[in-house]
Amino acid sequence: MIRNYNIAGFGGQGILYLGQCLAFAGMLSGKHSTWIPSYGPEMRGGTANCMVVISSDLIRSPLVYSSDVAIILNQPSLEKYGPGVKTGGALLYVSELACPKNPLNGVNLWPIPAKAMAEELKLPMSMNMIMLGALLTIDPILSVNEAEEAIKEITPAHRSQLIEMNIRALQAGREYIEKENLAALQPARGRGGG
Amino acid sequence: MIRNYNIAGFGGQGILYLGQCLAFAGMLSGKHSTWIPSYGPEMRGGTANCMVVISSDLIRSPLVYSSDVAIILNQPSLEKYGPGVKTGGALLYVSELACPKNPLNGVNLWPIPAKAMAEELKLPMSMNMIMLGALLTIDPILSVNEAEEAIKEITPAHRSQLIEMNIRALQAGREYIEKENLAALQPARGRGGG
Amino acid sequence: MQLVFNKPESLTVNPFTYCPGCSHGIAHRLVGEVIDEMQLREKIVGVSTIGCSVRCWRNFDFDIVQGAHGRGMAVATGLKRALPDQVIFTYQGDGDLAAIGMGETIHAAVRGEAITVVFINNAVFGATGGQLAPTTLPGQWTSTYPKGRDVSWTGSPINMSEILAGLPATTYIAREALTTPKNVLRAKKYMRKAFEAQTLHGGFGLVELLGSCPVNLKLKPVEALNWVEKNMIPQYPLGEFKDTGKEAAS
Amino acid sequence: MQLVFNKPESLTVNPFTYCPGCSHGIAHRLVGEVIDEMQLREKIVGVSTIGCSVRCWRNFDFDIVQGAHGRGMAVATGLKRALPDQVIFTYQGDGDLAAIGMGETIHAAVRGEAITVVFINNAVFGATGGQLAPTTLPGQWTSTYPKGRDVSWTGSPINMSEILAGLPATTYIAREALTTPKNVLRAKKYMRKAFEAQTLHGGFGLVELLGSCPVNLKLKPVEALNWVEKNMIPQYPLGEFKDTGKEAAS
Amino acid sequence: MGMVKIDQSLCKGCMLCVENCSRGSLQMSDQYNDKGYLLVEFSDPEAGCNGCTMCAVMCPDLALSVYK
Amino acid sequence: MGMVKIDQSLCKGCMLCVENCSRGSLQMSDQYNDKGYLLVEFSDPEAGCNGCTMCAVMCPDLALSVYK
Amino acid sequence: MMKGNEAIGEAAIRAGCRFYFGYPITPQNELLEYMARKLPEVGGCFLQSESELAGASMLYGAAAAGKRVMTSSSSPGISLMQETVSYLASAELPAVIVNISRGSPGLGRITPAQSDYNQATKGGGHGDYNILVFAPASVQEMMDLTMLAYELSDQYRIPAMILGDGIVGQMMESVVLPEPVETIPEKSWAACGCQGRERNLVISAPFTDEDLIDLNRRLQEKYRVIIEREQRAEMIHTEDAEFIFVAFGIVSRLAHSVVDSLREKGCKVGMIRPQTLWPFPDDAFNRIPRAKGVLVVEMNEGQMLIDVRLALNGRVPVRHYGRGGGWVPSPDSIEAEMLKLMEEVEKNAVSL
Amino acid sequence: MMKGNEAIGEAAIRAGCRFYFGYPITPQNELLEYMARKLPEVGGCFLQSESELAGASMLYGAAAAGKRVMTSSSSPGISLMQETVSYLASAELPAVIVNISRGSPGLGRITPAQSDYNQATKGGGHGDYNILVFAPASVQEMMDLTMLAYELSDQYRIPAMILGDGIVGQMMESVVLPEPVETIPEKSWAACGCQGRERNLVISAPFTDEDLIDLNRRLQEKYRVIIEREQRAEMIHTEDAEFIFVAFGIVSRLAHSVVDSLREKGCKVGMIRPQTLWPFPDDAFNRIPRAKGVLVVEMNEGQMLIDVRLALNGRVPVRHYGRGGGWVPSPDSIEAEMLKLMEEVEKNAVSL
Ligand SMILES: Cc1ncc(C[n+]2csc(CCOP(=O)(O)OP(=O)(O)O)c2C)c(N)n1
Ligand SMILES: Cc1ncc(C[n+]2csc(CCOP(=O)(O)OP(=O)(O)O)c2C)c(N)n1
Ligand code: SF4
Ligand code: SF4
Ligand code: SF4
Ligand code: SF4
Ligand code: SF4
Ligand code: SF4
Ligand SMILES: [Mg+2]
Ligand SMILES: [Mg+2]
Repeated sequence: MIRNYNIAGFGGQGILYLGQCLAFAGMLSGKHSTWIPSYGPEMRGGTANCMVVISSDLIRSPLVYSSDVAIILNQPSLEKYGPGVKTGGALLYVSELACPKNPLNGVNLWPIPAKAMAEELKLPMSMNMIMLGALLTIDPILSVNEAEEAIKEITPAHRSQLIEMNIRALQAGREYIEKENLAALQPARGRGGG
Repeated sequence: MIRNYNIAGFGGQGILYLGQCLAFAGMLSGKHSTWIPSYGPEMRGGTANCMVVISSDLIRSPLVYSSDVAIILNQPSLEKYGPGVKTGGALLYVSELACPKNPLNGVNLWPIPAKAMAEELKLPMSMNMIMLGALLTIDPILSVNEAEEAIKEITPAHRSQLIEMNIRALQAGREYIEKENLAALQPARGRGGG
Repeated sequence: MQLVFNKPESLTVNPFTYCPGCSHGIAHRLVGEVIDEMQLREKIVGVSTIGCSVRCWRNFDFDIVQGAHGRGMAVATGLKRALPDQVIFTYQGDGDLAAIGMGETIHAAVRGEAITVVFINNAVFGATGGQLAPTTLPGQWTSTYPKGRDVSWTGSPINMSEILAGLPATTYIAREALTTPKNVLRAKKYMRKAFEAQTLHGGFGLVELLGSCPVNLKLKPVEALNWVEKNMIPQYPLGEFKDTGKEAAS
Repeated sequence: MQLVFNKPESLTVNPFTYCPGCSHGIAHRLVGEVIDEMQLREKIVGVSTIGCSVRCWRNFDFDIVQGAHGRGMAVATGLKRALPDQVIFTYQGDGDLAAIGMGETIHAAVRGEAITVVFINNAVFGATGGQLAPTTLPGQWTSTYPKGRDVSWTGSPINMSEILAGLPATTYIAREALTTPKNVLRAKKYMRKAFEAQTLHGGFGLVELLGSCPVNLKLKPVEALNWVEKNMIPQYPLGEFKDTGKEAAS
Repeated sequence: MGMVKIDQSLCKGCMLCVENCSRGSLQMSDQYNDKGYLLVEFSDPEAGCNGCTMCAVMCPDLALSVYK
Repeated sequence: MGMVKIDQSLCKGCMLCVENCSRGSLQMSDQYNDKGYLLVEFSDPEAGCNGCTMCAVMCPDLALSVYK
Repeated sequence: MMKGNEAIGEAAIRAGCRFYFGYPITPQNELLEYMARKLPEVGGCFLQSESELAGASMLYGAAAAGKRVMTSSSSPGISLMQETVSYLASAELPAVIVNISRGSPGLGRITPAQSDYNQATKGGGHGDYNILVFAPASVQEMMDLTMLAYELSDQYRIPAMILGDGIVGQMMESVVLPEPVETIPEKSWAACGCQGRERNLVISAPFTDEDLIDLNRRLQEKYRVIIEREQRAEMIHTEDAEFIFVAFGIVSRLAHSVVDSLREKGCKVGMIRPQTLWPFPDDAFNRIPRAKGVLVVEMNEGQMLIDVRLALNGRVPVRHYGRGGGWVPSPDSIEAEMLKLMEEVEKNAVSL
Repeated sequence: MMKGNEAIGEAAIRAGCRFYFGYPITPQNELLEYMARKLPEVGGCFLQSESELAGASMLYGAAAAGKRVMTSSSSPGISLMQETVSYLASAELPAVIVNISRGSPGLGRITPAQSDYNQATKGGGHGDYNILVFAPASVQEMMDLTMLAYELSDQYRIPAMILGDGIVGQMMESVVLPEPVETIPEKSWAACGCQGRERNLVISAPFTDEDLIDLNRRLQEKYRVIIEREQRAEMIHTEDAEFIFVAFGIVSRLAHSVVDSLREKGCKVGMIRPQTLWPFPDDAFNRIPRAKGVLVVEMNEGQMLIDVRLALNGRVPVRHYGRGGGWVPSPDSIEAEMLKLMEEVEKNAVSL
């Protein structure tokens, strides 16, 4: 089992945190995982992205060249990372902020109205966790529980309020997929070891 | 024709200048010549020395390993450079300031009372030029005239007084050897190309 | 209706790449305006130094030389000695000018190099993510002293303008804050005088601009400027510290 | 008869390798005497820096660390932070402390490092043969400005003691000249206070000693000291510039 | 009477212009630009803008041109 | 009554001691040491030396020991 | 899970390092900031220096006092330290220096690169000296090689460098934390006050010409011992490999994935992964009995290539695949380069 | 007659250099002081900088203005310049840097040495860059190669280094003065005020990642051209030589005297004397048809040795004779080493 993820959006959307939760959850589930930011002068706004790999075997490359899954939180990122999703892979995107403009053949598209959902939760900064909750429901190589543990692990204890909010958003993402009764993702086909 | 010289004494005795006059004179006579100081923190007193090579052919090594001629202005230098004179070579030294303590076989010894001579000339700083005058009389591969030209060349014009004094001392060295009617030096035998 | 405010000629059309609310943008514009007004665009060479503003050559529309971190004034010295008839200025942050570049800064000022220095003091290393600068305030949070600057461990903030004004060969030294329109307009006046120290008096002119780095202060831009007003100005008093040109004239 | 003057314990038997009449010898002896009197020999670490005195470890009979040119105060900072209970001092020339080492000097003083600095100002780079130092006097001959220092080209001499005294975190700063027995004895008193700034007050202490480099002044030793009296002291006034220890005590 | 034009591609929504307009002629909009910044807008219902340029003086991104 | 001993191997003939002795108890000799330095000598015919140590205070080469 | 840069910091603390001096520069600030947070907690000293020069000299001072010390920077900052590195080597001071290097030359960019290999291994500073150079390829190795760096640095009194890049520095991976070092070896040579003993001197300026030549002789003897004993490399399928990658750091992981995929396709490929760059694992190149071709892959324009060619001395054809300035090879392109080499070698074999 | 250090200064002035910035250090002060005396006479600028770092950056500034410039130092000071050298290379600025190197590492001593070969030729600074490196062996060459350094430095927009040692720097020898350069090539890229043209940028920090990789590609292409065209070496009796010395700078003169004396004894020896160290004269090593053994003699612990081994790639046995730290080989000892090599090779030949 191996999953390569590209996660991308604007700076400030919690992209790196999303990736870290995912990678930590991978580790907590007993798998190998790596996380790497596209470090750069992101602090200046603009785009942010990171790469995550989760695998039952030792991970060779932490760099993701073509992804099994892309999680996209804005339009420029969709244009950049959409084409890199493997045939059979999944593209999750915030449907209010991004929309595929070109055909992406053989890729499973998962538009998620995370913006509206976040507003509904009154947690405008929680789109990232909604997307994560959705992801782990679509492709349950990890459980949402493990993601909750990961959130607790990486959030400083004195920010326990944040933990609770993040978990709520995570659940909202899970529920959205479950409620809509959307089919589970077919694991990506493509080169495994990449 | 090649001559390797070691010239040594105390800092302040004009050792480097002596060597430069010699090297310049060599050049003015149409030969090749090199000069090299033992650069170091000499300015702190202590010893000063330089190496000169004069040759009718291109000079390979400007470093003198064993010398055809050593010109010595103090006792420590005699002890250091005396043993390096080749068999058949010449060792000129200021007889009031240095005296060979160990046998120097096969070396022609030229004690020169340069200190007394300098005092007599009322030019206490001129031992170096006296030694040069003596040298060029003993081993006339260059003429004392060429040395005079060299002195004029390397002494700044505004110090013409110095030029004149140096030439007087040079002449005194020449006269000493001539007056004493000392035999001309046998050219050093030994490895030529060293 | 008439256009009463627009981009200066001496700036390119490239957008600034600074964070929202960053004072570098205002400072850049002032440089452009002063160079426009003094008609120096074709005879100026700017020295870009290392900090968030390292790629200011994207925005300044004139000749630029970008040198190593902290060596801005040495690069400017080389340029000015080579081009005595041109106008040379450096654009430097507090890390560049006062941390790694302290030696070059003091020595250029000691020599009284005929250069102009635009010095952006934002009390932090912006480019590298908010570490302690020599100008960081006591108690101020930085990523390398997350408990706040403890002056008994790291020393007190350095007031560069005061130190430089104390050196005999400097000509013009002033400090202003980019916090309010009034201050910004005064900053422009001072900046012009810092250039005139060079063009009229052949001397060393420096204008220190207190600005904000909202990202590393972890404040909204408006709050960040309030913070500068409230906290930086008491440590770094505003005004002209030296103006020997004036003295010479009067 | 009783021996009333002899070599201090803190010096080795090795002779000094300085030129005849060089002030480094006197300064070394004073260091030895002060360390003897304060009984610091076994708890001191000296930092030898680069200049004629680089091999002062031949003469100082205690632990010595020799660092790179100009970095004396940074080396001392590392030592002091590592050994807060020991006494750390640097011995630095004007080239080392004020030319290449300017940045380290200012920053160590800004931090108020608890170290002591023995600063030998002989107005020249001695070790390399008489080039311009930051402290060279206007008009003074040097091998790099054989027509004399032209302040319009190279700037004016730097008065380090005054600059350092102006920084908030320094504790003790004084200047004396090694020109007469009286001055030498006063220099020793100041040096002791510079050490006490560290040992009693945990602060930064510096004593600047005006000395002569007869060889590079091209003067006889006696004349060279007269030159220091006549020319250096007007530029570098003697006295104690700062003594916050005293203030704290009183 | 003044008027301010906003270059939406340059504005980063820092609010410095809004803060420094004494006439209340600038507000935050609910529009984002391509880079994800919330944009400011010139809405001057009471025609208070006098073209004083204070907003532009404080704008760090040269997003404003002022007409008078 | 004082007395000064000179370590001839250390003296460099700089004359600073001579210059600073108010009693005229030190003079240059005409002796050179091994390093070629002209040496100073303690000759105190009028026994003026009072052991004040001023000579030693100025000697840059620790060549003098003073007795009193 | 931990970031690579932080893993170095944690390992340093576990190795007993209590003194960190350094100046910010991307992409290694996480290390600096980790030390800033953690050292005070263990009674250590974190001091942000005014420059890399000052930081390196503070390191020099604290190392001279006998402490375990660290500084870190990235390419331009490391260049500024070269004089002091030469001093550290000549004063025989143990110290650990981290270079999370970046796209160069000049200011460059913070993209990953391996372009400081020559500087690290051949002496960027002046003189004939060497320092230990370690090349971690994972966050775990960031820790393990840092621990080793302290041990060997002390043992041989030689500075050591951890040479990484932004990818290994910024990535997170899970790690097994090494046991803290209990006792740090006594340093009888340290300059810390001479109570109860002869004085100690930590110097870089011998008194006589002969002393300096002797120092060099002693250094070279030490280096010979280190070269003999301390070479480290991971050998991957080298017993039967006909075509061999040589790669270090992050690139070795990309190449490893290509080894896997080519092996799957039945190609007899393998890899030598140097973990020490100095001493370079020359011996490893004597243990590739079936090698017909070697492909050096690095994120530079051919620096380790030199050492590989020297190790092989013409015995096996060597090709290079790499670029400088922040370029990262993709596994696909690495595979393509290897296939090209294979083809070339087979063709030549036929034509011979 | 002139001192080597002064000859460099005179040549620089004749090449049109009018800007010198530098900081004193032995054994190159004669150059600094020569420029101090002479530049004002020709309307040039001599400025003693507060440090080597500042001096190198002043050089950078004046070079960016399009002027012919010089700085000089000796080993530790050159180490301090490594960051800026990398900047010069990346900004593609012509500039001449002189290293009259000394016994190292650390502060070392002012004795002659060739221990900065690696630093000069393999990039002491960070990143994949090269600079031209010239190795004069006589005072005449101090002049001639300095003239050439300015020419090529301008032509290729690449920094150049004159690498000497205290012996060639301090010795006097007679010289033929080269003709002053009349016209210096226009520098359309210089930053000197943009009147009448588009603005010029002299920068070391490309805007995008791709720009930096492109810069590296461009630099490497330039380097390839230089390697092809600008190798220089003197070949001494190499046509028929069986045993060949390789030596540069002052050592080559000592070795040359040994060539003479061994030839007198009937031994077929010769010498390759690299005049450019970068580009290294690889081609010369293809023109030694009868070589059975090569002896590299250098005043270091084996630095040029690497380039010789790479050039020969195992074709001919290579031995090294050298030490660091200010050691100078005597002609006798060089001869003895060569005789040892000859014997060794002949013995092996028999045993094969
Ligand atoms: C030699 C070197 N050291 C460190 C850095 C990393 N660095 C880049 S900018 C900077 C400091 C920036 O602070 P400042 O000058 O205050 O500018 P700001 O970003 O705050 O405007 C540092 C340390 C570098 N590029 N080069
Ligand atoms: C990096 C470096 N640059 C230059 C030098 C050469 N150098 C040695 S000492 C010195 C200056 C000495 O002057 P100062 O500090 O005043 O000491 P003094 O000899 O006058 O006592 C210089 C430039 C060096 N050793 N290292
Ligand atoms: S980090 Fe700070 S200084 Fe840099 S661009 Fe952002 S706000 Fe401005
Ligand atoms: S050169 Fe000057 S400072 Fe150095 S030892 Fe001689 S007199 Fe003293
Ligand atoms: S010009 Fe003046 S009044 Fe008009 S919007 Fe701007 S600040 Fe407000
Ligand atoms: S000040 Fe400029 S960038 Fe900021 S919100 Fe107003 S227009 Fe936009
Ligand atoms: S002790 Fe005093 S009186 Fe005696 S010689 Fe010395 S200075 Fe003169
Ligand atoms: S002061 Fe000392 S060194 Fe100088 S002459 Fe007197 S005894 Fe000799
Ligand atoms: Mg700043
Ligand atoms: Mg001095």
